[in-house]
Amino acid sequence: MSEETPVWKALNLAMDAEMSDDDSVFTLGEDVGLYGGSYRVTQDLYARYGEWRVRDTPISEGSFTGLAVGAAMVGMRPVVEIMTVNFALLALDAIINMAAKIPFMSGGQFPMPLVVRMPGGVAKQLAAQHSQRLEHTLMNVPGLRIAVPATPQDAWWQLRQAIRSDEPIVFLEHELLYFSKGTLDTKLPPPPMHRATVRRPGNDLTIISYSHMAKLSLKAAERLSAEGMDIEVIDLRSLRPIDWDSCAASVEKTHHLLVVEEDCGFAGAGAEIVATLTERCFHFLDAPAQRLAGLDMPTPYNGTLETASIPTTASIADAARQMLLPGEIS
Amino acid sequence: MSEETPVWKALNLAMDAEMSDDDSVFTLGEDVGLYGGSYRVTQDLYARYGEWRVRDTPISEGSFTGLAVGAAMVGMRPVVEIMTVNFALLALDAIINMAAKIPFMSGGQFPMPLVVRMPGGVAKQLAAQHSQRLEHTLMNVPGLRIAVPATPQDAWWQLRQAIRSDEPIVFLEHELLYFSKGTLDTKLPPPPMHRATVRRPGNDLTIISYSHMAKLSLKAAERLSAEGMDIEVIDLRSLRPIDWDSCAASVEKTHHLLVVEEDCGFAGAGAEIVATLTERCFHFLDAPAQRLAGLDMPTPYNGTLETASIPTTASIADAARQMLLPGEIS
Amino acid sequence: MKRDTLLSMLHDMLLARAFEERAAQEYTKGNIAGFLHLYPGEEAVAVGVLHGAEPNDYIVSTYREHVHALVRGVPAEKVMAELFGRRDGCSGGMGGSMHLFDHERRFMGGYGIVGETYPVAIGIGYSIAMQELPEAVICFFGDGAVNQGTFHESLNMAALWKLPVLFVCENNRYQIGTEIHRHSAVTEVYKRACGYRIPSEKVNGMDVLAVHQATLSALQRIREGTGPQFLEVETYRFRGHSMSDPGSYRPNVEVQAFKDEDPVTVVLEESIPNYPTESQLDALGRDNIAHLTGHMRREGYLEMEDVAHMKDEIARLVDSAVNFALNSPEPDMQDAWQALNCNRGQEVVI
Amino acid sequence: MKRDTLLSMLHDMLLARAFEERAAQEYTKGNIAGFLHLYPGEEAVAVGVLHGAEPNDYIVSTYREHVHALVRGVPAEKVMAELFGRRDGCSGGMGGSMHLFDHERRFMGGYGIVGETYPVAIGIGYSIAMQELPEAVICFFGDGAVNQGTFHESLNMAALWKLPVLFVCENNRYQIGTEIHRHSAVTEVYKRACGYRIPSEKVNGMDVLAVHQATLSALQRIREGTGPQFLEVETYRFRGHSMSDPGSYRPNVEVQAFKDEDPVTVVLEESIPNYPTESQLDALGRDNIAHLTGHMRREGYLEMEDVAHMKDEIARLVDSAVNFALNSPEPDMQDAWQALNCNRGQEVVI
Ligand SMILES: Cc1ncc(C[n+]2csc(CCOP(=O)(O)OP(=O)(O)O)c2C)c(N)n1
Ligand SMILES: Cc1ncc(C[n+]2csc(CCOP(=O)(O)OP(=O)(O)O)c2C)c(N)n1
Ligand SMILES: [Mg+2]
Ligand SMILES: [Mg+2]
Repeated sequence: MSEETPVWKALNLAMDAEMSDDDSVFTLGEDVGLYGGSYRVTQDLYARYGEWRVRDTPISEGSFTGLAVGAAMVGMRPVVEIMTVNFALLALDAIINMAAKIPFMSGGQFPMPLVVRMPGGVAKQLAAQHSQRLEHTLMNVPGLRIAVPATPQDAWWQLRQAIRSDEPIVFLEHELLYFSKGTLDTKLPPPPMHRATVRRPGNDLTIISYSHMAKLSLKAAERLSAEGMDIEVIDLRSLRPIDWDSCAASVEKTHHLLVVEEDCGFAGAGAEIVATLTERCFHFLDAPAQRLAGLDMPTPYNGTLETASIPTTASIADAARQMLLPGEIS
Repeated sequence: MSEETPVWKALNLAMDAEMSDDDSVFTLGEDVGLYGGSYRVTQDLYARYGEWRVRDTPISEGSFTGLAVGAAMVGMRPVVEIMTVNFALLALDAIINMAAKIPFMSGGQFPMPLVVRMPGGVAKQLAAQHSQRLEHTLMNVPGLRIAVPATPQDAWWQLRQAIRSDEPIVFLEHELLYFSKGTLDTKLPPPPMHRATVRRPGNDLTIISYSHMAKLSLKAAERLSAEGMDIEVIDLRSLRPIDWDSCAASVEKTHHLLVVEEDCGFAGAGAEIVATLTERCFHFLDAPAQRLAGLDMPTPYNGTLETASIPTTASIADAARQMLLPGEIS
Repeated sequence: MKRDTLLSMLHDMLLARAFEERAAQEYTKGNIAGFLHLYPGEEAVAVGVLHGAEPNDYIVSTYREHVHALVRGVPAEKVMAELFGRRDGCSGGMGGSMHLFDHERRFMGGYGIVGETYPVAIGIGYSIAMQELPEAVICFFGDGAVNQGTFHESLNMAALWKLPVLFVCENNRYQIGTEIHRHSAVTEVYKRACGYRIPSEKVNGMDVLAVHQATLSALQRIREGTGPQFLEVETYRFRGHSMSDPGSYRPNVEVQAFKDEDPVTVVLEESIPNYPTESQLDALGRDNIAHLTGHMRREGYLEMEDVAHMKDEIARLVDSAVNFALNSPEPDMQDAWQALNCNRGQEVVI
Repeated sequence: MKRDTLLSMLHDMLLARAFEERAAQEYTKGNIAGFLHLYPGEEAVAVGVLHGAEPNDYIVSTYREHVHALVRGVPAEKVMAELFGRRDGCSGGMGGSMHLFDHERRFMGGYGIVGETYPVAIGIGYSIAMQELPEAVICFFGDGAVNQGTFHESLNMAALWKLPVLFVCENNRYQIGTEIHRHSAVTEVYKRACGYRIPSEKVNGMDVLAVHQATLSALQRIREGTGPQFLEVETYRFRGHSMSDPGSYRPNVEVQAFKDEDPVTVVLEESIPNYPTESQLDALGRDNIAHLTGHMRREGYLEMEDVAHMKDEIARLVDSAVNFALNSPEPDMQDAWQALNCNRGQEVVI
């Protein structure tokens, strides 16, 4: 157990553990080998497992993701690293039309033990083409599962669970979280892979979020607690399936719901969360559920504008205040 | 004015009108030329305008869509036909990372007068890979606009408006509508391209839908009128932007909202519609807004299952009845 | 070429033709729906190639794959039932004509998005190479599919890592209505393998023996560990692209010229000169085989009667496949969820 | 080669080097953020190629495009301001280092997704060909980009329709940390054009004159209407892939060996033997040019002083570019919406 493990290291340890446990696990992607991975997740694995199990690829996202689909069909357990989610648009046919549909189209003959890891999110001035979010697209794909860990502990267990699962799973890692540290206790048993977690209990308002935004939401809740507002923060940990029961239980308790996402607001991940929970908890809600989301704009390069284009701790706090004390803040 | 124009013909006439008005309009895609287009939309244009303006392409969706982006940057007005929306997954980088972002990333230097037409939807036993829906993915892209005409009259005007616009527009055509006929009056002035339309006024419940499902919703509403239920049916005509004012006005009148979509329900187009209208009309709603959507399952080939996987006139009517007379039907 | 091999090739080609023509009829009757892409004219490709494959090789195919499945040994009744969308179809009625799968026979699916067969094939090849197994993958695709980006990406990786994949281009010169010289800057498809240093060869796809021979040599080289091989097989489809295509973009004379080279006819002719001599047959022991050759020598057309007999048998086989399909139940929604969650197992998800 | 041409090439190469080294410093200071891909070592490619282009040709580039923009004539201050994310940047601060655009100079953008330059380039080429204009498109990309599917798809279409595109591969032998022999089955990139029958040539990218000459010939053939041309330019980047890459996957001796062939040094040497004779200069009229050559002959090192002078000037230019950038305001949200809706005009949408 370590107090100070960064997320990248937790992922790296998880990869290592699974690769040493099971010879059919291999990983591939651009610079995952000799270079050790853009965000160090595959560091040292090349030396340890050799080039067949840690494969540096050409820049051919469509085909190397498809390669992993083919390998998974014959019993391998590939872990694809798409260098960043931005390049995943080139691999969507492999993910949506192949990985997610083959088990079904074959009448259940071919399981698909595939993991596709993608660093992503709005990081630091990477501009429009390198700040693409894809949650909404992937969520709408029946047959896929999506994990969105926010802590080293979740990164560790969810990656291991994903590799062991026989279903195709997209693993979304936030670039701003790789170097954030936290406790990793590899002895603790894992919760179910897609179970949501209450990061902070509270009675006045439920904030539902995930990944980097869950972290900011927690900070905002802590600030608000000084102002006497008691906010419950739920980290979804998974976007498909979503643990509706945990979410609904919270909303039924607090009667207020704020969904915080980095995704562009229009038709983003938050739309589904608000729609389902409003359908389900309509009579418990004292006020309309709200979304705080990224602007409907490609991400500007300029740093000030970039920051203004997605939720921040301050804007989350403001949105929560506005819901609890409407009209009282500017 | 013709009473009996099929949708494909209205599109064909619109293409012809724009091509003859403006030399910078050209179309390209697989078999749009000599063959005349899979759904006849480009019929006869090859003979009339020649191969440079009606270009048969290789099977290279990513690059010929990107080609159109480049051509649009230098003032052409390309109309891409992606043979069906299912193949658009291969062109999403061109649509999302290029067409939708270039005007913004260039600081506004390059308009993008591009239209990408895509036949799609669940047709007749085309199986999982050929029944992909992509509304949700495209809706989440800032910088794109999306038209979803359901009638020959809308097909005619919206396509002409799309070609004339300087913004990138995706034009979603439903395969089951091509041969459905209706009135085409080319003398009538066009409504704004993204304005929603009340297809049937009513006071008891608002159904919001689009494309083929708008047609089925209208049928269902007519059936229910015999049972004394007065349903308002709104055809969105556009998925980005959405004409919220028209939608909200209806919900504020009827106090009940049912959204009908063919898209898989989880994180589908309907999520955004329900989320926004619930946020906006919360205190007007007598009951939680409901979605009737496609199952969260790849489309089965078997015809009975295929039908069961998406809304039908009967299931729409049932859902509406259930909302107005809860518990009274099985 | 052994007589048995020849006869079984002949059998498969006749079955292929009969099956497909019957499928067309069943489509017209409404028993089959969706897109239906038929194979008449191209039989020599599937038969020549797949008769060269071992049982533990893998096959990856396209939406025009009924015949690949049949020749691979998927029972005609299971293929027909799949076209009918029935529960006993080889994909449980979930896949249909374009998505035939058979795990047992390593028939890894028909893919509907042009260009998907390459990555699936190299993925299987990767797994084989990683485990150093003596297996190979056969990857089918059309001339139009050659221009999809995955062709380029996958062939590069196959060559880079020496993956055991035989790429087989069924060059029927058309991408639906677009003739090859209008979709490809280089129309000799086998030359396009040169950008990856993959050994490649052009073969006459109307001649099943030539296809078979080329396949055997290519698979042999693959099993020696030299990496991928590429065959361009020149063929022709007699029908339209699919049942909804009238095919009016092709001049009638062109279609007729190719019909004159019908690979089924070709194999019928081939089977005469290659027929084993009496002494060869003697070595196998005299019985109905000798009777057959004796008759053949006497009458000069025995092989025709033989064929007629074979055709009758095949007609019965196809009939019973149709009956099987008609009698198979439709899958229900429970089956569909089961197929989707086939890989869930005991896993606790939430 | 004309002296002016040589001098201006020298100028651009020195500017390129100075600009990029300064950008690295500004990045370290925090004035530039995001990914920053620098060009030192590769100057001869941009300079040799772009000095061959006409003003009405179009340029399409990658994320490693500052120098392409500078050589194309985008003012250094506008490029630097863009790297700083300021309103006066050539993309209004919206694009940043990887997305430089200049409509006026037909600089059609830097693209961040590897492989996007091909389709943009053939699209512009298509428009030129359709209108039968005497223009060409220059499309830059790296050795790693060659394995992206769009390469294959776009080159096929370019060749099929004889589009006026010059494809220029900046082969620096690395795709970030992956050396070319580990990412490409065929490492001589120019050979990969053969699958499309596009004329192609390999050029020494450390020799600006060779690059320039090859470009002129290729553009000449393009303007004659023969369709696309392909140049593989062999070069090397001295720094890591981007500012966040230490580059430790390359042996030091390799980096040093290439530094010994620094294209900037090479052009300095080249500029001596190619220096015009006195009589040639006389024909142009005597002035500071003659003074320069006189001095050169007397001292034997004038060109070095000349260079020192040029360097001073460039240093001032780069300084003032930085000052310009620092003084330029940040864009506000209004500017951002304006950029996004630049193409809305008077259109009534709802
Ligand atoms: C990516 C993609 N684009 C377009 C289609 C539509 N389509 C189906 S088959 C076909 C032609 C394929 O031609 P070819 O590869 O020569 O195979 P053939 O049908 O001749 O056997 C096309 C364009 C598709 N299925 N997938
Ligand atoms: C589609 C895609 N995949 C991966 C990346 C990440 N990436 C950026 S540059 C690069 C290497 C490109 O190498 P090369 O084409 O040789 O150009 P160079 O950087 O050497 O100039 C990679 C992998 C990307 N930007 N786009
Ligand atoms: Mg073909
Ligand atoms: Mg490189």
